[in-house]
Amino acid sequence: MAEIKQGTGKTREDKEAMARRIAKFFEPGDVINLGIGAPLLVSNYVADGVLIHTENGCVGMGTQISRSDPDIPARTQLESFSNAGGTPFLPVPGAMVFSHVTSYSLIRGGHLAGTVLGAFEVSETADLANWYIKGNFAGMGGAMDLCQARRVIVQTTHCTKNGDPKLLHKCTLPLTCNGLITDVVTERCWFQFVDRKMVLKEIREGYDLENIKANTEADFTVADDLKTDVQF
Amino acid sequence: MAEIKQGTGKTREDKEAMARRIAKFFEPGDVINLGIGAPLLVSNYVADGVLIHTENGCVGMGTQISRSDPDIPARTQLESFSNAGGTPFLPVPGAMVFSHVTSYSLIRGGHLAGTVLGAFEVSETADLANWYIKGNFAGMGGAMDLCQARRVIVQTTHCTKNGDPKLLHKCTLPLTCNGLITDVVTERCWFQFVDRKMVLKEIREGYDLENIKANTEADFTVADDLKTDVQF
Amino acid sequence: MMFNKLASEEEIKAKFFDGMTLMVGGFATTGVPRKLIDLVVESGVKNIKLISNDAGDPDLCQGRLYHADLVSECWHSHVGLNPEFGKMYEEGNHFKLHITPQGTLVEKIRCGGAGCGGVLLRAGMNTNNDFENDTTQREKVTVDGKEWFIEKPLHADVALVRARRADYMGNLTYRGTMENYNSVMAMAADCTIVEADHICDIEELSPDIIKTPGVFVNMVLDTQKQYI
Amino acid sequence: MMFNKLASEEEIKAKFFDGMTLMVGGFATTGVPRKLIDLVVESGVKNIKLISNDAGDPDLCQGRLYHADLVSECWHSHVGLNPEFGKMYEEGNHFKLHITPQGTLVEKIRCGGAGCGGVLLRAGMNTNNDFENDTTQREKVTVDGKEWFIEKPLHADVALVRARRADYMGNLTYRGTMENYNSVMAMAADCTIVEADHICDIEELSPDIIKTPGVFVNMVLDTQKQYI
Repeated sequence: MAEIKQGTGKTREDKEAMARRIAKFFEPGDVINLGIGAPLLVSNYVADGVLIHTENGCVGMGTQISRSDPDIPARTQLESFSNAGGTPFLPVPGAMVFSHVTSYSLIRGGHLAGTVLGAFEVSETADLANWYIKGNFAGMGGAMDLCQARRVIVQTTHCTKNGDPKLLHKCTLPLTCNGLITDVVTERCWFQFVDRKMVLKEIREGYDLENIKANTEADFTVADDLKTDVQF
Repeated sequence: MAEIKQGTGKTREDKEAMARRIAKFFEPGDVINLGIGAPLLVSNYVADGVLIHTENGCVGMGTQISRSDPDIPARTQLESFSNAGGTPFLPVPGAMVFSHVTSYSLIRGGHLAGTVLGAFEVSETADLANWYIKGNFAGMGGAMDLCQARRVIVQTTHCTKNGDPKLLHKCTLPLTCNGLITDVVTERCWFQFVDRKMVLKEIREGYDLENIKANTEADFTVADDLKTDVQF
Repeated sequence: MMFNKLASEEEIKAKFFDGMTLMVGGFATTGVPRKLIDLVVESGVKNIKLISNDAGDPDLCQGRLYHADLVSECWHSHVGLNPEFGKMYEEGNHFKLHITPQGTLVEKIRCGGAGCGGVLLRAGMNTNNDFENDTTQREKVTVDGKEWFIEKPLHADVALVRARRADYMGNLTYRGTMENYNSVMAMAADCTIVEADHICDIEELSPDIIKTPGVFVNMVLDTQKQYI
Repeated sequence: MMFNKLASEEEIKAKFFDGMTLMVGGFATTGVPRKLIDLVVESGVKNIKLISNDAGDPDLCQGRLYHADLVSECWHSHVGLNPEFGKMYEEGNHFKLHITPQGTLVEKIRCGGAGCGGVLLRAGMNTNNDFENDTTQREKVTVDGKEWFIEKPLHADVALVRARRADYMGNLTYRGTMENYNSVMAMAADCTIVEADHICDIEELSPDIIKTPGVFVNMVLDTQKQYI
């Protein structure tokens, strides 16, 4: 058993680890949507042939580019391809662009293999709260719609900055969705939801069941085929 | 008073006359839809700058062309621009094409200045029956949708082939719309519907009120500003 | 190359099955995927539930499916183009017909593709046709004092789509009035199969001119008889 | 030439009025009709009911309307891009906010443009947020045992739309991800006004590549300062 790290999940390496683990859920030909921020890191690890959807109207998001890159004319940076965070990017070969109407038709219509979202809170009954927190009123954007994808994966630090659990019996914040999460990946483990029940599937190298239990308020069961010491 | 003609409305000249009269309802910039058959003749008389919509996906229908015209390659004739009757046509400069979704959005969304439809029966309360008659089951196509246009103009012979009135107290055939007709133009006159009441607005040269009354079952009133001896 | 959606006739025929719900694009003879219809007829699958604008020319288009008596249920807005259809319909027992206003038909297909639970429309309202059809036998809802039909989604197992150009990721463009039902049907099926006049290399079509994104397409009939 | 929709700044400003419902296309800073927003600010009309994806950059985009305190009611899916917005919202009495899931917002606009009475969607279902917003305070309907929100149409007096190219009939093309809300908003207003990067001659754009048909467009800002 490796030594237990007391990481907060906020380190770059923890974020990269979550992204690496989530990337393995997808296979060539899948179209996936990645939330702004840490979930975008997943794009660095997916297999060749996984296409990234950005809800403002593109499938085939490639490398993000800097607005100040002198090789790219200013107009192009501002006006051509940008992602849901407003960051310009280069499209991959074969990329397709479309209207917001088509983009959300694609989401609701079942064409996304998965969506990766951040979280403030997750409940043991597959609820998600990720859009409103007091004093930071940004709006839900596309999150409520994205929760209708075939696979809804939450990528989140296991605990808050203060070390309090984020995986709870019940969410206290306004919900983004009710019972639609399929997976939660933290820097410590992977949970899957089966019939709105939380099942521990994998524990990352460096953590153990005791640590997970101590830092998780939500009730969960342990999968028969639980894997431990997994390299994320 | 000119002599009363006992035309059935089936003559070419009667059809052209109705088309000429209807064409005057529209002005440059209007987009209009014309039903298959006699209503298509309206396109020959509209002002420059009236655009013809065809519900299978074009605004800007121009001259209809023959499938056997040797100057036009066979593939183009079959596969490029064709109208709701399946007839190939040449688009006017600036013509726009679009999907069926957009085409019916345009219709329902209020972008049609008018639609011109044929009729089996019209009722005095602005109902239309034009899609089903025993032994000739073709379907309503777009007629029920087109009745949601801003102006719904019926172009019809005043009487049936047997000389029976087509403008009735009540339709006997399955309805295409209930109370949505705005105008009826026959080879003899023009009626307008105001609050689902039928008002005689114009009598064509060659007919008189007596003839109209004798050949119309529907109750109607005569407009204060009735025009007679109108050249259609 | 995982994005290569070019498929042989045999691979396409393997997607057809008895009882499948089938959408066929096109309007009259324009934009109809004729070669793909050939493949359905050749495959001989039966009890097809057919969704298309019209009942189709009996020689060139989806009318061939009626000619071969492969259809058990159908949704059309117009059936006058196919004289055989009328005869079969009057004889009875061949198929069940849902005759549907055209704008309603296309919105029902859109709902199926866009994951909407239904859409509120008024075509046919208060016509009270006592027809054995779908024009009035629908649930209604009153919103802000106005009555609307709740038009429910149509979704298909397989959609046959015609395009002018397709790249091998399934990105499509159309020509003239051939788009009609093709782009919306492409979105509304589990398996969307395309017949294109021209097959293009990747990046040959600018993203800006693509009308149907390849994400909605599963297979493109390989008329080049070569694999990239 | 009756099809010439090119219009001067003055002609466009004359279309704005106090209390108008205004749609503004774009997402973040991409595809936003910035020059047309300038014209709204210059016109000084008040009590605008604003419909746009986000509350906009306060310097570059529709955020300028908040900066000038011209908005009395608004529909957005996201307001985090505009720090002034948050402050004004917390102070209260400036404007009424309807915060709406993004896919729902765009479908409501589509309904307004497509003449549908509403559409059945599920975003936000059972979230039971007791917020002063639109996410849960909506009528529901049960169809085939499943519960849906009845999402009602949004329609505008004026829509401001950004395009890459416009011909003088108002036919539009887009570039990259700039289409976003622009094409659907173009359909959903009594008066649709376009700002294009390039103005083209008639027939310069093939019908096959046009994304927004000019039939939905009323005016195109004449940046050429010349009249054809």
